[in-house]
Amino acid sequence: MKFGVVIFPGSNCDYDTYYVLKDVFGQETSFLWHKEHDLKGVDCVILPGGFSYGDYLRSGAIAKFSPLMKEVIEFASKGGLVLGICNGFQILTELGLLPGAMLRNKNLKFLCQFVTLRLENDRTPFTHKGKKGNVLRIPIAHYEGNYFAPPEIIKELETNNQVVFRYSDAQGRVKEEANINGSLGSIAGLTNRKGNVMGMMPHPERASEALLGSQDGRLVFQSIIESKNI
Amino acid sequence: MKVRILVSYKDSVLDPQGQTVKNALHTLGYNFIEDVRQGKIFELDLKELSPEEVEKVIPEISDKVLANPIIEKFSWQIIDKSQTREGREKIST
Amino acid sequence: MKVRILVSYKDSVLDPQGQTVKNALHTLGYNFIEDVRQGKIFELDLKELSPEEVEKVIPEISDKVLANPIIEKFSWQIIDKSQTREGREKIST
Amino acid sequence: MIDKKILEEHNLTSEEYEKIVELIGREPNTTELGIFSLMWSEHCSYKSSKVHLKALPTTGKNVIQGPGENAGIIDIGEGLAVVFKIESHNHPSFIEPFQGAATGVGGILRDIFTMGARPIALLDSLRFGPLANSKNKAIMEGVVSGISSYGNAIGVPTVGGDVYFNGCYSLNPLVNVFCVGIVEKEKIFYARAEGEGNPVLYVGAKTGRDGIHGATMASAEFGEDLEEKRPNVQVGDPFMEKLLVEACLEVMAKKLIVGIQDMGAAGLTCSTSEMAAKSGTGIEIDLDLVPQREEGMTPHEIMLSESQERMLIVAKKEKVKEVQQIFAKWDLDAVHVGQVTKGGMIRVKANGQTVVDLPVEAIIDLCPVYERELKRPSYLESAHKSEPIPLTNDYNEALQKLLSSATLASKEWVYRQYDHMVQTNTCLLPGADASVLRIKDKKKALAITLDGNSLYSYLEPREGGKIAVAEACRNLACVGAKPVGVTNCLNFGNPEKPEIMWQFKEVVQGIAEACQAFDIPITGGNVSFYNETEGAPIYPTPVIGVVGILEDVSKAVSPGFKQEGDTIILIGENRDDLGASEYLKSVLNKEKGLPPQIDLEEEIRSQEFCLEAISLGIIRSAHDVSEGGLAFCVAECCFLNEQKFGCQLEPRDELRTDALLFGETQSRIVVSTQSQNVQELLDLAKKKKVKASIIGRTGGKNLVIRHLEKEVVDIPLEEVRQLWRGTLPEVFKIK
Ligand SMILES: Nc1ncnc2c1ncn2[C@@H]1O[C@H](COP(=O)(O)OP(=O)(O)O)[C@@H](O)[C@H]1O
Ligand SMILES: [Mg+2]
Repeated sequence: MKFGVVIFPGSNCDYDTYYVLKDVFGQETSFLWHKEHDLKGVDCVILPGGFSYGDYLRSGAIAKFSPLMKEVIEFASKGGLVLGICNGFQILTELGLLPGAMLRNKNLKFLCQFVTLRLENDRTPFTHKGKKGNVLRIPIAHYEGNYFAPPEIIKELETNNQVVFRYSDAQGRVKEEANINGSLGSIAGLTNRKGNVMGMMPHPERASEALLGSQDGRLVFQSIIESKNI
Repeated sequence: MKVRILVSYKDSVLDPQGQTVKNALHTLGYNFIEDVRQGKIFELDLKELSPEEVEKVIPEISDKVLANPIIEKFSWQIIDKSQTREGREKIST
Repeated sequence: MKVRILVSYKDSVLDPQGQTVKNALHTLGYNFIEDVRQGKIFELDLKELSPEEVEKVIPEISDKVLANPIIEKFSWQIIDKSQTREGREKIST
Repeated sequence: MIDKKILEEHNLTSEEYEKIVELIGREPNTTELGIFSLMWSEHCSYKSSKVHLKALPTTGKNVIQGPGENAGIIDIGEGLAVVFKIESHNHPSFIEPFQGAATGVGGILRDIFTMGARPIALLDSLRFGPLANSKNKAIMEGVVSGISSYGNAIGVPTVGGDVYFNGCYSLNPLVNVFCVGIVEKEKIFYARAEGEGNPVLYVGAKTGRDGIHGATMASAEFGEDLEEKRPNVQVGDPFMEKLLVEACLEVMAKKLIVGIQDMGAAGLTCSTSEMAAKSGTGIEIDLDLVPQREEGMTPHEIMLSESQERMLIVAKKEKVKEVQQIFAKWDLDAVHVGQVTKGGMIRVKANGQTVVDLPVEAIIDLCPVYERELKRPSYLESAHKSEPIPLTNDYNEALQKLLSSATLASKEWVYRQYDHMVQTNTCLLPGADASVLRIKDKKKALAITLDGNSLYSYLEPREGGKIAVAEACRNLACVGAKPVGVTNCLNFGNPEKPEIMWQFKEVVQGIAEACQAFDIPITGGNVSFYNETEGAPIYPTPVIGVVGILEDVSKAVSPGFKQEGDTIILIGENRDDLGASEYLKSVLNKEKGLPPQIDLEEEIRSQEFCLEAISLGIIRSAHDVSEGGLAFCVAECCFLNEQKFGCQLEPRDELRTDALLFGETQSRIVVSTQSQNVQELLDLAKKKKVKASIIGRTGGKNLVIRHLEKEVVDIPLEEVRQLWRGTLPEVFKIK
């Protein structure tokens, strides 16, 4: 599997993601500079976390105009795998590759902490190594992660089984107290209709090594790596 | 010329920032304030454009860049001094 | 009644947000835009107040709560329908 | 004509002015006077503190760079070095909490990456007035979000810090920010302007009328004229800084430049003259070429502007194009504004005219140095006078009060606003005694901590200085790390007052003594004087930052108990040390008494014991006893275990119960261990000549303490944990 990690000028989880793919999983991984038009023949594009353009306007609002995004849209439309993590998720919604938008966290503060998530859909290329109902412990770190979409879109997401992760308590119960940032439907991650584009607010690259306190994020990368078999 | 673009959440979207401001004002005793909505404002300095150009370009910029149409609405005005005075604009120093 | 308060950085203060937006607009080819300043806007719904009360209370609120007078300035206007039309306000949908 | 009033505005005395005239052989023009005003200000010149700072040990076999550069550097082996420094941003944070704190973060980051190092961690030491006052609350809220906005955006994790509350900080909050970076030894860069004819490049944000006289502001008390000083606050642009970090590290890694310096306090003035001074050269620049944000700026304004996110680079002559290409890739301009010259002069042109023509030496090296008057303050006598401390009969209540005092309550509300995990190196998250950061692909790790109890320093400055160092090192020992270098931020009142100067001298002596005992060098620091508003000074507040090395990252120990049924052992001795304690302060409302006296030999033995026990793998948790005493320490060990069990303690000391529970005797560490390791641990203690006593066992739903045959504390753990965790969120609840 060949991975490409996109670097925007303000990306700051680019190297973290690269390190996990390359050094922890031993995958062929390259950086993709946002100003270029070359996806270097990768099989999976990752839009990493960070503050792509400082995020002064809205997270991801300016990154969507980066030259490379043309190629990413085309790649996605042909079924290529695209994963957006945190700011990457925000960019995917701005690009229209995923529905909805992000509001500020309900407590109006940046939140950095481990959260628990319930895996809702184990039939995506990003999660097929897990089982529906699995509870994952993965950190979040964002200010604008409060997922919003109009009711009809939410309904569609549910009907099509596009919701992949929801914030839950440690037992996997989805409830308002566990919905840390106020997201509609407690949505923490979702795919597009076709299932080849996923966005998630939690950072799986921060939970892929025992030393960092959790390895639950490996599920996502392992699934992608083995996705050719599904 | 100067154009002012106002971007704010659609009425159907909750505005916790506005709520927080309202509560802060109530705590200070300004109870006659019934609601607060918070938004963003952009003041653009432009080369002189024709009215038609402005009509075209400002909504375009707003839709594409300044506002996210899923959650936000925008409105805009050309600012000229006389109107501003009418609007009872005051600059604190 | 409705009052709109605009809060933005004083002219001498760096406005990184406005700069970033300007750069983005230039990249997109909107080169006729010479400057962008970004600010905040608060729309207040109030109980009906006398003009004198408004004159007193709005600057007070702005100074105390909405703006930090050290780096920000504010301006305000009473919004009424007719003026808004005059101001060529447009709501996108 | 330069008159008294003008000198006053420039914070210069008439003697200082005469010296300037003598040094340059003529009267300075106003731009030049402005330059002297800044460079000879307390903030830039250390004119009052220099004589005392000499006492600090600054050398050692691993010191690559001691005080004097942008940051200190310590060799950590395997070709790597750690670069670190602490800075205060107190005055700006009072005036504009959000931007003041944010730009403080921006400034210290530049100090680190100008040395060629990638910043890997930030820590923040914060001091506020009581939160019952809404102004203090707003300051704290603004400061924390300011730090978070800058550090998070730029992608450097804020991994720790401390927060104390005291009335003395009400109109004088302290915001000290500590940054750590890592660099390969042969890639270290210095602020040098070498090579006659080498081009001087300006990069980063445009120059505006920001913070003109910021350094002079930090060198004067706040009085009635506060309002006028207000416009000196700048707005930070972390996105710009992120671009600068990446671009600067790239040109440094490619060895395209000779030297680099950030433009912080005193902006262009400071960067040009310091770079030239260090290389024995001169610099010539043309202000017409300097990118400007506003029209009509005078040379004076451009030279003194403190606009953020700017760097000055001396490039290799033949590499200018390449440097500019790299900056362009990051959407930045690198503007050629001047060159390095021979002969030690700073020469500035504007509109074709020479507006500054000064010898570098006069600006930097020949600045006056003062040995100010010292006087032991009179408050000490009454504060030390012993008076009976009333015994309480409800220790449950006393402990609950302590736990929910803002100083001791959980700081999760603060650190969860900070991205403390970005860069994926943080192995021990905030909440532990020290933060542990792995170094990717290496076995060893860094441990970092900050400390400084100003109540101790107020009541006995020398002891306070010693304890600050000792406690910071103890925090490192608790996670298993050995200290390798120290930086310090000394926050004091007005040095022109003999009492303040005495406090300063005493604290510095204490720090020096402790560093000598631990045999660790001080590689730099920062002095912040004039922390007074309308004549009321803060308590003397030394903040000590220590960096340590953990030889094997997999052995890091955290403070939380690990399993029910483990044995709890106290290292060190409980004594009757209630003076200057948090208990006296927050439960009995007294800030009095003598702080605990520290025996540095005993301290070192305790720490060495702890380190060895951790490397042998025979302890499961370790937490030092500090503010709040033994009872609070043990409560925290319970709170920090994820299974939420309690413990039962029965210490056997013949002591007043309040002193046993809440006294702050130094050199104590609470550890827990499995029963099969108890004997080995006790044997090791004997060998290391430290006192170790079994004081209890983990488990149960309650926190229970028996003393002198009585159950003195018995409370449901979950209840007090909620109290401890909930205190700050309750204060800042969105209503
Ligand atoms: N301002 C802050 N920023 C980040 N972390 C903080 C801050 N204040 C406290 N913490 C974290 O909370 C924990 C407890 O702090 P403190 O009580 O000062 O510890 P100690 O007394 O052991 O030094 C530490 O892990 C510290 O890093
Ligand atoms: Mg500690």
